[in-house]
Amino acid sequence: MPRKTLAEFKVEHLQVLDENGKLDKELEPDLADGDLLRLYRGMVRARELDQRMLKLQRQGRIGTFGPCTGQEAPSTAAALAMQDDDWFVGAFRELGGRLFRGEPLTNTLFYYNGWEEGNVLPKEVGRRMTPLAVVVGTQILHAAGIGYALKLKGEKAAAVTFCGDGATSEGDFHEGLNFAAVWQAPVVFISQNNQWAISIPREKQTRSETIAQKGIAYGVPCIQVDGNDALACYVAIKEALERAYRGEGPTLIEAVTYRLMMHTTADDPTKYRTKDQEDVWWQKEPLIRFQKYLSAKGLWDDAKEEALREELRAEVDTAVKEFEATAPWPLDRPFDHVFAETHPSIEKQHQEYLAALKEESDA
Amino acid sequence: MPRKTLAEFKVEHLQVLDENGKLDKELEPDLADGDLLRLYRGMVRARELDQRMLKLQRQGRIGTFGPCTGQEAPSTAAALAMQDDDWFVGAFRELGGRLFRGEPLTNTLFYYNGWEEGNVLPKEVGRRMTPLAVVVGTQILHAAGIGYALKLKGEKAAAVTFCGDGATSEGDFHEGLNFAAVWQAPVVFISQNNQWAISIPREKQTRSETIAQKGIAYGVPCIQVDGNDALACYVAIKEALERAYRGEGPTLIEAVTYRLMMHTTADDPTKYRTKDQEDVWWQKEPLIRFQKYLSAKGLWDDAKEEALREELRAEVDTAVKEFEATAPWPLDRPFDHVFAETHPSIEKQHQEYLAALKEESDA
Amino acid sequence: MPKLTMVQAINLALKEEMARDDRVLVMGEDVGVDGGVFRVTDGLHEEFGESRSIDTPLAESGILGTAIGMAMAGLRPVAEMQFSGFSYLMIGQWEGNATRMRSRTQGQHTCPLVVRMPYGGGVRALEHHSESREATYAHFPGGKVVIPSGPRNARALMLAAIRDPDPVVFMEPKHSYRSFREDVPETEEVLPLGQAHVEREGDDLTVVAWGAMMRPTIKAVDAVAKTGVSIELIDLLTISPLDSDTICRSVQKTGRCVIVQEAPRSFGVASEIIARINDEVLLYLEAPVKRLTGYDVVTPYFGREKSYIPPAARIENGLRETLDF
Amino acid sequence: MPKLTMVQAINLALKEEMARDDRVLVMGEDVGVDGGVFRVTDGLHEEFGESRSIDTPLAESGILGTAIGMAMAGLRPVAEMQFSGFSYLMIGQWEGNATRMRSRTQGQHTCPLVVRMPYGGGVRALEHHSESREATYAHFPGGKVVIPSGPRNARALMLAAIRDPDPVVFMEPKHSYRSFREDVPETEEVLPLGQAHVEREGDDLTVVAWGAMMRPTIKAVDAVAKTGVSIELIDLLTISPLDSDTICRSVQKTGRCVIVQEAPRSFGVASEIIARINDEVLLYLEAPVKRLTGYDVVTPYFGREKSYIPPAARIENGLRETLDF
Ligand SMILES: Cc1ncc(C[n+]2csc(CCOP(=O)(O)OP(=O)(O)O)c2C)c(N)n1
Ligand SMILES: Cc1ncc(C[n+]2csc(CCOP(=O)(O)OP(=O)(O)O)c2C)c(N)n1
Ligand SMILES: [Mg+2]
Ligand SMILES: [Mg+2]
Repeated sequence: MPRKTLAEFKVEHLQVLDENGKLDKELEPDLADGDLLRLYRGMVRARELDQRMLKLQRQGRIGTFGPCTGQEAPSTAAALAMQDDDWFVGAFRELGGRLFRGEPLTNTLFYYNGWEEGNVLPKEVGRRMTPLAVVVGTQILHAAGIGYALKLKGEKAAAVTFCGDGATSEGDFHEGLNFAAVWQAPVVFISQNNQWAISIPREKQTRSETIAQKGIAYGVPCIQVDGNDALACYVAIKEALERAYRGEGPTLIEAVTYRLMMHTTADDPTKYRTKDQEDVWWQKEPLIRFQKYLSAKGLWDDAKEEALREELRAEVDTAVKEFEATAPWPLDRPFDHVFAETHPSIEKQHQEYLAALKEESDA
Repeated sequence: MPRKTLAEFKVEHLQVLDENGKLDKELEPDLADGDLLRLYRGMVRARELDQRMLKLQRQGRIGTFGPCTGQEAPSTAAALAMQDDDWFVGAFRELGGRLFRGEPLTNTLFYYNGWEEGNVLPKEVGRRMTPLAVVVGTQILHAAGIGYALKLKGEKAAAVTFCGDGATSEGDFHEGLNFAAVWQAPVVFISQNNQWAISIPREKQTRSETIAQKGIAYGVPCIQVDGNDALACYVAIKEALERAYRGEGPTLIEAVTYRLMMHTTADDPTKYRTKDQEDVWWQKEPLIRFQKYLSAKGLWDDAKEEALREELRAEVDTAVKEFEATAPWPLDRPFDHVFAETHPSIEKQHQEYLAALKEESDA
Repeated sequence: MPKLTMVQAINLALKEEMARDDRVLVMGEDVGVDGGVFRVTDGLHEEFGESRSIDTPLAESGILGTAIGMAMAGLRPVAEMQFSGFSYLMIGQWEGNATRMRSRTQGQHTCPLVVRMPYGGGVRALEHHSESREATYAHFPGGKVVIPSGPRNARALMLAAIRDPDPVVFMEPKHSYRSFREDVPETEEVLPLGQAHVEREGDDLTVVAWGAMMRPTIKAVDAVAKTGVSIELIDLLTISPLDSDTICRSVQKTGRCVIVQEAPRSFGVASEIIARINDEVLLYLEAPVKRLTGYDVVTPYFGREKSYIPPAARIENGLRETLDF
Repeated sequence: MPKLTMVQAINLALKEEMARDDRVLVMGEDVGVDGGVFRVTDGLHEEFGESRSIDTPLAESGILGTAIGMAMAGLRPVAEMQFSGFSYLMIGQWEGNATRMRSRTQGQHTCPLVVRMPYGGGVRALEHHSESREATYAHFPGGKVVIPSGPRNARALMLAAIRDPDPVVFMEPKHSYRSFREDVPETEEVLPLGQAHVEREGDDLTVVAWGAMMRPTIKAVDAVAKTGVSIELIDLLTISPLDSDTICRSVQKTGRCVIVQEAPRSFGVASEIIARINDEVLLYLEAPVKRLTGYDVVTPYFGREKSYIPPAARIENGLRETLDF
């Protein structure tokens, strides 16, 4: 009895639309023109808001924020592929998907201005969308739990959750995939591998050749996709969702992309990476190739592009105006939501706080 | 460009000596007769102490403890394969290996009698052996850190760490393998897959076909061995150690074995598993087949077996007597090792405690 | 009224609530088929099936993290930490998410869940199986911390905890799991969270205890009361948010107070109680408040554990000293 | 003497100690090439190489857990938690191993390591980046908790922390990272752990503060002192083990005390200080000890954070109230 092989595994890569806009016809998803246009519009909308936020931040009109430029494809494609009843469980670089699901532009502005207001969504939007997850990786477990609940209730719905490449190093990533796998819960795990976790490059984060293969540790089907290719993202996510709806459990998707900007506005990438690397990835960013694809299909031209950009910039303008015209909630709001009902000892502090504020403003 | 395969992996299984004592000559390690006899003796020694402890526990002479019967092979084989300068970083089912490394029998008795005395080892033994790790999985990270230190200092030594199958679900397992892999630290990770984590069977613990394949998630070489086959354990561990010494980083070894007794003496396995399953595994336990192997080699016979058992039982007797004749350290010992130097506020409590004890004993 | 142990009483509460509300489920290591290492979830598996009595993988952050997801999605999970000594592995999820989801989303998403955990010493268990760290959880805003002291209030508080719209750490004094029985009413009894209970009324001295410390404290109080002293004994029941009104009202009346705490002394719950007394009724104090507590040492192994937890004799001495001050 | 910010002063201490002792290394997320998100480890990578300024994967339990292994194997790791708000993920390793290894093995294995973590509010940061939870760490026996308040003591305490044979949580008030400079002596200066510092001597009132609260407190103290009041101001420096002697001696003299704490009020460090005063010098008190603290609410986002942290004006009012009591 020699060493015998017990099990074999492989990891596949999927690309539908390459960085030059060249399409693999066989793999092209069957999407209506309207959906393709919505997908593009969704990505551009996120880009426009993102870039405007960068300006606002530099002008001191909002606080520190983490741009999503270059990473529009995975979450926007997910939002397109998802049903209303699926849960969107994001990390913090899914602006495209959040907006696509109906989150108002103003929420992001409020949020990054340090207001809890930014987390309060219109009811229908917030119902199955979780707030930004700042503690890296923790949301992955929430998605597994949500998946369990959906399955228990017999709903034909799934949870779609996102995390970065860095997040895959956290224990919660491991526990989340393992729980979901054991439960065969309807969850789609999408790791946006943007090559960096602040200053830590992918090679220092983990020694595995791919992030995708981490699924093997849990018996979870896994695939790597070109994360700047919205069509590939869509195909893989749709497939994973169908599997989830059929009761066949979770999938891990690695979306290979790149963080084109700084980690957050407090970060200076020149400390740790080259302009050259950034330039290479600017060539591969997701919008240009999608625009080429739409043009080749006869769905797009320069005039349409210009009109879209203008329209979206105006929308962002309006949102910024609305944001800046909005009076924040009162200072004592944090006392309202410690618990569903307040407690005498907390209410006492509340009154003390209000009295102190008054005294200070009188002084 | 169709879906293209990025990477392929396989997981191998190794068995040298099957449950009937049949040997695969080609895979047989090149061990001196003396080493084979030491290995066998080490396993039997652990079995004898373990079984005696069960009796002591039932008689109320020690507290709750977790037997190791049936799992003697992996840790004893590891101890044989290791150098003195390698670190032994166990969980709590490595009695064989601990004793083989020189831990006195009395330590285990002290320990399970609720005395810190049980963790104080002869200097040479304790130098590179960590105490039992009760919080499941935490020791895995210590091994990765120790591995880093060995590498930094340029020592040709490794850390060998153990954990259960259940422990592989903890975040610390994941983080430990990932850190060691990124660092290419000299660490051998051995998961004793004994099929159960208290009442949770292996299938409910994780959906992966093997524990071994979890190494793929970190780019760590991995193998599954018959964990009741001391020769297979030895071969795989030796190979992993050599790899570690050569600077080629960590290895994950899954040793498939079985927890033949209860989880701890506080546990009742009839609640959750069948006698039939236990019986099947009693047929595969590690001592009998090794005895057959030694006999076939002309190294062993019934008389030798009897003599060995008698000798070891006498040794255990002596240890039990010594244990029961030992006066525990004074009650206030825990004040001595809070910090290297005490602090006035702690010393004050110390005096208060002594005064209270005195008052209570006077009353 | 049946006489139940605390294990049986908590089991009863879980059973009642799972029968009444199908959103409720239990989850954790060994809580299903095995019925829990202390048998607290015994029989739930048979009665409610494995999907509502979930044997999870061995991962504490995983247990709480998925429970949070379930709670957000409309379930009411009761998650077990096998021992409180392993609960530190889930503090990231507790502090980062369970206790914040309501305020983070201003009530749009909430985390109605219970984390049960046996805590405390006195059962001759291994390292990490004997700590008492309620203060750790009490300091995190947005989560409640509840500790019953006997079978009857354990059942009534568990019902309240499950129905509470906010996350609750429910710490079960394992020393009291089976050491005595109490009548537990057949009909539903629910105690409000956030309120202490006056176990004995009295005028000369206020004594505050909770959890497993209640039994030796009652013993000490009764012994001292026999000498003609009138003692008011308060059982905290909820550690956070803390019912300072009941304590301070009592101390205002008695002028003297002793607090009995199993945990290490410093930065514990007793300190907060003293601070509340200081805030509200300092001028009524006729003696320093006395803390009878564990010590600031690493919890000893069980061979040396006993006298580190305030025994009745030590409590009795403490009461007398404070009375004589 | 060069004028340094606290960031520079801690950086100096790390550099000095790494040069002096080649067992010392820094590790954590972004501490290497990037020099740390606050630049505290800037230049160490260039000077000592990547093997002693380790850019780790993103995993807090992993960072502390491996640091423990390194410490047991003879190194002296200084591990960074990027923000204290993420340190909860390593509490399992802290409580379960770092703080216990010495007592567990009776000194045979030890954990001489430092966990650095920026804490506290006031820098307009995102959620989870502004908490002050020193009490959480202070309640675990076997570990020390140190908080500097300025560049000079930060450098001297960091040297002491690295040389300490036991594990130390070193909490850095990020609000004070760059907000002011101090002279830091060129020659080595080491402050003992476990000792508070009397920043101002006085007879009428004792004020206790630590970390980022020292600056507004000094402002308030100076304002009130101008009116002819003699105030003793104590800077804790070490939170645990707590130097109650210095505090109690002072309160014995002054009879009045105000404590300023950034953290939520309940179960915080101020409560323990009040308890120590109660234990030792209650009878000297002429007024209740006043706690000026954060509130028992989830730390607000930065848009509403400012007035939740005691501002100088509020402290000044508190001092006057206590003096007028
Ligand atoms: C638990 C935790 N540790 C550290 C941080 C600080 N931090 C914020 S984002 C980040 C890097 C995240 O990297 P990755 O997961 O790849 O996501 P990306 O930022 O690249 O989208 C770090 C270290 C955090 N927020 N949470
Ligand atoms: C972190 C943690 N959680 C829970 C426990 C309680 N517990 C002790 S051993 C054990 C099962 C361990 O299973 P496995 O890792 O397979 O090791 P085995 O006992 O089978 O050797 C559990 C749940 C613990 N000690 N530590
Ligand atoms: Mg990234
Ligand atoms: Mg096992």
